[in-house]
Amino acid sequence: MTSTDIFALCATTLVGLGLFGIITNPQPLRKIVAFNVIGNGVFLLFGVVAHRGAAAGLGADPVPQALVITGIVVAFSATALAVALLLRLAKQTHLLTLEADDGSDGDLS
Amino acid sequence: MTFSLVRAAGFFGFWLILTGLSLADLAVGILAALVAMRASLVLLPPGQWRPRPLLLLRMALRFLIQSVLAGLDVAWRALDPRLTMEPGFIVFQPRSPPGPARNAFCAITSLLPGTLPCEEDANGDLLIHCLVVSPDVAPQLASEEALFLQALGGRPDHG
Amino acid sequence: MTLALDLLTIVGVSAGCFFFVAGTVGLLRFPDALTRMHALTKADNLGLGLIVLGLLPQAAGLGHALKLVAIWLLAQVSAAVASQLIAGAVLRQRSAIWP
Amino acid sequence: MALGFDISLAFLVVVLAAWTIQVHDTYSAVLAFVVFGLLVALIWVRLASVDVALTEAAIGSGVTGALLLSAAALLRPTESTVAPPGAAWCTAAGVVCAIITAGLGAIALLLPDPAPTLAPLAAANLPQSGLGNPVTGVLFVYRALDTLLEKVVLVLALVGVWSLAVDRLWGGIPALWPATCPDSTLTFLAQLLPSVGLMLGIYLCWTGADHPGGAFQGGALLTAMWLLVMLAGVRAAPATGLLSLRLLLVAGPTLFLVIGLSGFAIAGAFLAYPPGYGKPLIVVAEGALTLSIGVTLGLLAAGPAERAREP
Repeated sequence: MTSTDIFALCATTLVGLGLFGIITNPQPLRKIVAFNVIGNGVFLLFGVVAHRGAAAGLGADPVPQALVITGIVVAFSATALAVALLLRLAKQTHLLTLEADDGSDGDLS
Repeated sequence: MTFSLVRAAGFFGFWLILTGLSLADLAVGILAALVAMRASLVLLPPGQWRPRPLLLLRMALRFLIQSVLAGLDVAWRALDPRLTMEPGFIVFQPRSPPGPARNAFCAITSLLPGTLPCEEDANGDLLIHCLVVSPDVAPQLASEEALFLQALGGRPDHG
Repeated sequence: MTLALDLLTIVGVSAGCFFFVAGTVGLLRFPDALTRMHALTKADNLGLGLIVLGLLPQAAGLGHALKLVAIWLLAQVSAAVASQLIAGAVLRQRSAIWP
Repeated sequence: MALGFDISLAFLVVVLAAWTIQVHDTYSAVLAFVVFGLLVALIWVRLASVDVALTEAAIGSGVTGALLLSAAALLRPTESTVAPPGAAWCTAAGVVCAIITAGLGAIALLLPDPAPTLAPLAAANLPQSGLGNPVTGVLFVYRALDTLLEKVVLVLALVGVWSLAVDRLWGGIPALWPATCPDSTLTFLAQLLPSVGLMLGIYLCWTGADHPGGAFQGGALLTAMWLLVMLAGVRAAPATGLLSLRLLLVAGPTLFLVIGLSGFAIAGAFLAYPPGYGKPLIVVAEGALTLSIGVTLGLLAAGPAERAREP
């Protein structure tokens, strides 16, 4: 068992935990946080692959690293958009679920 | 003018700490120092303070010793099985005018032994949380503040 | 000479860690949020200072040493401000519960 | 010794992730997520990816954390209205997630040995670009199109966020809750720190050509300083309709695109750099991108307009 293997297992556990959070937590904001936990797990898997590909005097393969940097920034913009949508939803309906409502519309002013 | 130059020189010194001495970095460093100086002048316009370098140095040294004492004090209390303390609040009337000087003094106070400023009430008095409440705290803070104002070069009776 | 410098590093970093542990013990043992803020800011500030002091002899040149000191100063400013913000928030919460 | 450290680090990260998912209070969950992000950044350092570690600490933990914290505070009153799912449902989900974790784990442990790698190729071609940091090399030379498109994604996300404003507030001012006390130590921090942060941002961008750092990390630092100034109430948030602000937003991507298109004329391909001019062109593009990224991330965190513009 090397350090890289430990981190690989850590990354897969994060994916599982995040997925569990997305499925079981009814609050949308918690789903967004869980989505970020999954994202971190996937990025770490990339990191493990990069570290296994260390060669030519580089500590890790730079290509997956560059992809992860791009990924972190895109994950942030997705999170920001999701949070903005959520806040607008909460303002519009004064409710906070993604369940189908009973047909009565919220205040749409 | 000289004030801006002193700030710019300070920022440039910080740049040298970051990059070390190399010719290629210097041009960017000067640019960065000018940008930082502009930002700092916009955010914190120079006041009527005339800082005295020697007194500032003495205060920094005093502050260093005080913060070591503060750490020792807290560590001793945390590890002492009897957990001796009498926490509570005191009200302190600062003599420094509201604004950067008072805020800076609050920041310093929070690292001195046993004191933690919490909030400012409507009269401008500071509510300070103490690990051990005693009548000595307020005069001690007052003398620290006098030193601080002296080092900044302002008149203590101001405001 | 190297031995003396290494010794300084070992002593400095160990003492720094000791204060971090003491701060954490305070965080766990102190009775309320405000007293815990005392423990965290003051003990951790000294702990970080001692670790930086211990690492100074290992720095490659003056630039690196000054960088370490700059880290300590920035951490100190943020600790001072953050502790007051938290203390203020605690007080506002208290006065909301017991006006 | 190192293995022991790694095991405890991975364990802590997993515990924090579980806490983030399971704790009842959303605010605590987000706080745990911020700490989690910082520890993940430490894992990145252990995986010899310092550039990623900086990005994760600044954006993945810092700016995302600020955004989620403000959302959690705003949504707190509505929190108790939601009923959790039943135990059977949770157990089923837990079993499915455990199977997925186990499968992924097996795949991750059985990856081919020796691992396929592009590192030698990247290292061999790096001197041509004049850069010293292979990650910046990949971002701005080999995968420059990805980097360009990513900037476009950032701007598009911002357009999406802005379009959530009520019609009559279009072009108005984002609602950043101002500081609770008008003149406090927070004000002092917001007056003192930004100039130092600006220098560090410029430094990170500049040093990114040869050392860990770059446009994203530098830009995120600028964002942090800007958010600090706005939250402390030292300077108000800008109206989203300001022309100068919008020009700043697109300055980086546009300059990058112009450099890319001029590649057709001077080097024979899109996003190609003429020999010997690679590094200066990349540094110029990175400088503009840092500014644009800083502004875009800040506005993404600030959210849609909620106050009308003063006439």
